[in-house]
Amino acid sequence: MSEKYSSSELLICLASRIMEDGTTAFIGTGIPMLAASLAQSMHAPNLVAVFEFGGTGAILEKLPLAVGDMRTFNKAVHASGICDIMETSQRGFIEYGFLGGAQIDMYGNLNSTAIGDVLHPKVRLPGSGGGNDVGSCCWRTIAVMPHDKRRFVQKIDFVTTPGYLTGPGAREEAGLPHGTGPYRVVTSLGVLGYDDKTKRMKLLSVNPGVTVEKVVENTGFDLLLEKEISHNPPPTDQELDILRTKIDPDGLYR
Amino acid sequence: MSEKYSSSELLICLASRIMEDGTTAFIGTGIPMLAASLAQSMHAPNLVAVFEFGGTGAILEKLPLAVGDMRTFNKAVHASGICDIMETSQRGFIEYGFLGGAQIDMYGNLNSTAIGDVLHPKVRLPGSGGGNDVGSCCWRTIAVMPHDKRRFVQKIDFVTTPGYLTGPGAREEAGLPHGTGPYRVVTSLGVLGYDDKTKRMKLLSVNPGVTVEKVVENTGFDLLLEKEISHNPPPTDQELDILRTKIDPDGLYR
Amino acid sequence: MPTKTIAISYEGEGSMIQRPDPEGFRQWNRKKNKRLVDKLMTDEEAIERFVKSGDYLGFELYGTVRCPMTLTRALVRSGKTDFRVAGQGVHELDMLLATDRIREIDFTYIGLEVYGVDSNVRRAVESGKVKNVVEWSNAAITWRFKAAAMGVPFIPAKSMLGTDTLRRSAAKVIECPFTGEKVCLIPALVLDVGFIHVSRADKHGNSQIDGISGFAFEMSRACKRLVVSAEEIIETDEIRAHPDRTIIPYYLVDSVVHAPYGSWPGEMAGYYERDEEHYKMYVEKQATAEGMAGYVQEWIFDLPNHKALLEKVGMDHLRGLNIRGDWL
Amino acid sequence: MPTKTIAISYEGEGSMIQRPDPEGFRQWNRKKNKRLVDKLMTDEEAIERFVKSGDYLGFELYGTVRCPMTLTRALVRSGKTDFRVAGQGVHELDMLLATDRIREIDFTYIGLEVYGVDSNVRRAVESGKVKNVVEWSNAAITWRFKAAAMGVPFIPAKSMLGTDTLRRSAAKVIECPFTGEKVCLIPALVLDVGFIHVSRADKHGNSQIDGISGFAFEMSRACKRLVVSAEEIIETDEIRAHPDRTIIPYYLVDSVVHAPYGSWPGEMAGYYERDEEHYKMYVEKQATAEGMAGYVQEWIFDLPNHKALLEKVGMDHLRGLNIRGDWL
Repeated sequence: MSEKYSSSELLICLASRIMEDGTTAFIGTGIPMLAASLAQSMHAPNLVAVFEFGGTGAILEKLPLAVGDMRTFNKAVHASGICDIMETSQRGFIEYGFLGGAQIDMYGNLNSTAIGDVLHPKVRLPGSGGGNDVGSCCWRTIAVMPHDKRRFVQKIDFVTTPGYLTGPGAREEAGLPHGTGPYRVVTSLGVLGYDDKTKRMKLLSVNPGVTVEKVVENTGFDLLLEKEISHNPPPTDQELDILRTKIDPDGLYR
Repeated sequence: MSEKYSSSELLICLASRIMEDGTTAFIGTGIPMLAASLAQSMHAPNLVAVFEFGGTGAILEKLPLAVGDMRTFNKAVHASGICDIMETSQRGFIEYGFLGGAQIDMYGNLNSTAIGDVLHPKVRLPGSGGGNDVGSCCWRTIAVMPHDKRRFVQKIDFVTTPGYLTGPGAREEAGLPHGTGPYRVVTSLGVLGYDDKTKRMKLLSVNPGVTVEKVVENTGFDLLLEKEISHNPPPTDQELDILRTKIDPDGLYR
Repeated sequence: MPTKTIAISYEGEGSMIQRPDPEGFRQWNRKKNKRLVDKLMTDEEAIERFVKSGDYLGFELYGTVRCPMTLTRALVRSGKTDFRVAGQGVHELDMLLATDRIREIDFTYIGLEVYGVDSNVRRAVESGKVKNVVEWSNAAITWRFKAAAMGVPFIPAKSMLGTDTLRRSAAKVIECPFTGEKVCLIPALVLDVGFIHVSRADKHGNSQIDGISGFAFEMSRACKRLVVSAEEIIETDEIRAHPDRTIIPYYLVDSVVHAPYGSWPGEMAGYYERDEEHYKMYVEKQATAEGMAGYVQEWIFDLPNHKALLEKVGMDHLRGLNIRGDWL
Repeated sequence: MPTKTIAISYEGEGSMIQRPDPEGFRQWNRKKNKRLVDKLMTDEEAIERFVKSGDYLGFELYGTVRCPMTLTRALVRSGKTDFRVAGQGVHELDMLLATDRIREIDFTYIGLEVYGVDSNVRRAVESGKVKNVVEWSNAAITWRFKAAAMGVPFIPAKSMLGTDTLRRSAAKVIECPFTGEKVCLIPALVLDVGFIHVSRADKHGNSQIDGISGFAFEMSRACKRLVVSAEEIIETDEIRAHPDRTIIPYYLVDSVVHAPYGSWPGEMAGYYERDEEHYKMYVEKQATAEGMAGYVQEWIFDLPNHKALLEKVGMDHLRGLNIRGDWL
């Protein structure tokens, strides 16, 4: 490849930079695992990785390939089960939750269930999995996904996982825990957040070589813009070195 | 002592004879523990002893002194916790449950909470403990207690543990699991059961040297009588030998 | 006292594929054998005796992780069909979907994790071969087992609220009579047959699991019939020496199948890693109906039993997956 | 959709000594430290820093079995008072009742098991020194912890129904919206401070328990502050070598106290049996207020700390209770 880094590597670095040290993160398969692992090696050595099927506080020496595989509780402080983890999240112990999906709307609601009518789907997607639970009970959720008009849409076909639902107050009205909700969207074009008042998605920063216009063009809904939109620094040599030599030596995400 | 056996030894033998082989029994402290242990040595080698705080299928080599002590899971097949045991009972897995109390009425309701007004008790008793749970969810409960007018009363001061409550259909109406309820009362004077139709207590058999009249005199409510009231055989030499040499060598219940 | 009421503020429109029936479950459990009897049998015998067409089935853990794959292959071979399943699944459900054995799904996640969308579930659901799909979250489906395990008709939760997942589920929302907050009531789910692969079991069914326990504790207590497969069969004395390691007591278990490498091509913590080479090949095959049909033919129908599978895979190859030095 | 309702068919008249507040508990848990920090301290320091008068307290397991007696004695010594407690207890609550530290009790069982009625609870309750008593069953109080541990305001149960225990509790009965059956709703209970004695812990609070786990799993997850005492302090590497043995993860724990023989005069599975000689002496003393006062003076107030207690009891005597050959 021509660039100095791959699009996956960029997403991993952007996601990893968001996580604070000394907090807990509910980790799904794929990019979030690498992001958490990178954060641990960089600025967040005390980031506690929590995996759906029971692993807490694992030392991520090898890249887990499944949310329940043995690497998710490698040298962990606790290996329990899905109820303990989901209830720990329901009790308010988990700060960050990672999410993905085929579609997202301006309130951060996600669809990973079906394209078209769910009863006669054009495409049957994998379903909620733990997504809905993460989106319901983690304090701050981070969505990671490619950025285009097919994915960033005005109306998603199915609300699998709750974002801010229909807007301000909607989560609380539905009975979801107070103070929870979408926090960031890390995409192939930039990093987005949410407006405090309207709970609508807002562009915060763009990726190297990406213009604000390009982000707007590739978003299927009216996107809010931060007053000063910053530029995300590309992956540093240190980040890339750790990623390629330590976290993903087999280059699954190169 | 003059007799060939003590009153406790008689109660233990009578209780042990009731339990069928290949069933499960929820065991409390004291006499039920010895009764279960004796049953295992006599006619019920496959009787599974279940203890409130997590012991299942223990081999009762030494007499447990507490429902949670290490003897309750000695060589057990499973050592879990109180929720697992109580939920296993709630799921319908436990056949027999042993109960005691300071007062019992004609429907087998038991009081182990207070004598007098519970808000200003004359005597504050130990409380429900697991008693209410055993009386709610075990299929057949067996009460073991001394027999006199102070204990067998028309109206108990407090319904700690449910018997048949106010009579036929009352347990089901209250929401308790169908088909559960009091089965036997083993006393210092005899063994009592319950009338299928009225759910009222009924004398089934008397202990050695005890007359039906004596039982009636010592019962504070109108006691039903089985058509043919049998005589409980005294503890056999084999029962006494196992009790004294194997189960209770220290003679705590001599 | 005067009867107060609380509001049912929402009811999912999904159908209840398996109704909660605590009283019926209690009656069933009362009749289960409480004696310590030898339950060792082959995978074929276990399926023959304890599974019938139309049953509601569940598998634990899932797909590529401590998954009862040996039992799954025997199930497919048996020809039994028209199953209803709790669809937290990956590789195991693929085998049943590809052979058209599933009619209804309580759906949580069916996919290939890092390898993306599952073509089998796409073909089976988009074609309408699967007649009924009801949506749940992973926590919700596990809480359904937990409610059944507790012997109650439901448990409350703070998941699924406000979403289409809730709309397409069979859950209900009420206002908590203590706090006034809205809670989602998750109905109990009792399986006709559950399949769990464990690290070690004795012949009576007492089972131990190393590492995370997934939802084995809850699901094992939410089955009318439970078939356990184990990497190792151990003496009951070993169980009694460490009763706090038992996660599934014998009285829950109907059948014990000795299946070393019983999770292959998935992993087994403490024993072996997943067969990534085989799995990558599988991911390509499953992309097309033809490829998948060929895979099922080669890896299930052309093999009479687990022994034949181990021979086909090859002990040298399997040993190459071992993470435990002294393992086979 | 039109709002349906379900009936609240009964409400206990007992007061809610500690209100269920899942949202408040979530906020609290969010702020708890998630870093691995050294939490080792003395029993005095643990009580000083984490307990205040008026707190709602809980102890696990109970009385004579894996009971945090060292922490209990330090609590009595501290002079802090006006506590509210969950009254599944024996020896530990006796110490607090005898020294008039308890104002309200969610009462399940306070007695001496095979030795019968507890004179301390009789004196404290019959005299009115304990101002408020609310009744529960053992399962109900544990389910209250479980509901809190699950992060929900209640869980349903089939206990207490139809009895005065229910009438004098703060539970409610509703008709199940799925099955129509009546179920008892058990409200969540979050402790201000929980005390648990464990077999082994590391300095961060990761804890292991041998044998039955009583209600340690549930209660440890239902505390705002948790003080753990342990027979042995082990390296975190040992915890990480067997993560499936951890029952209490560090982030739940605020304080770790090294207390060998910390359950004395109670037993500790895998370490030592209960001190029957001392306990029989105690049973006689507690029969009278004078006898009890003398016992508390001699065994708590006259001793500055745990070390002094061990010296008074005598290591030879303690070793005589050992069931583990290599133990101290």
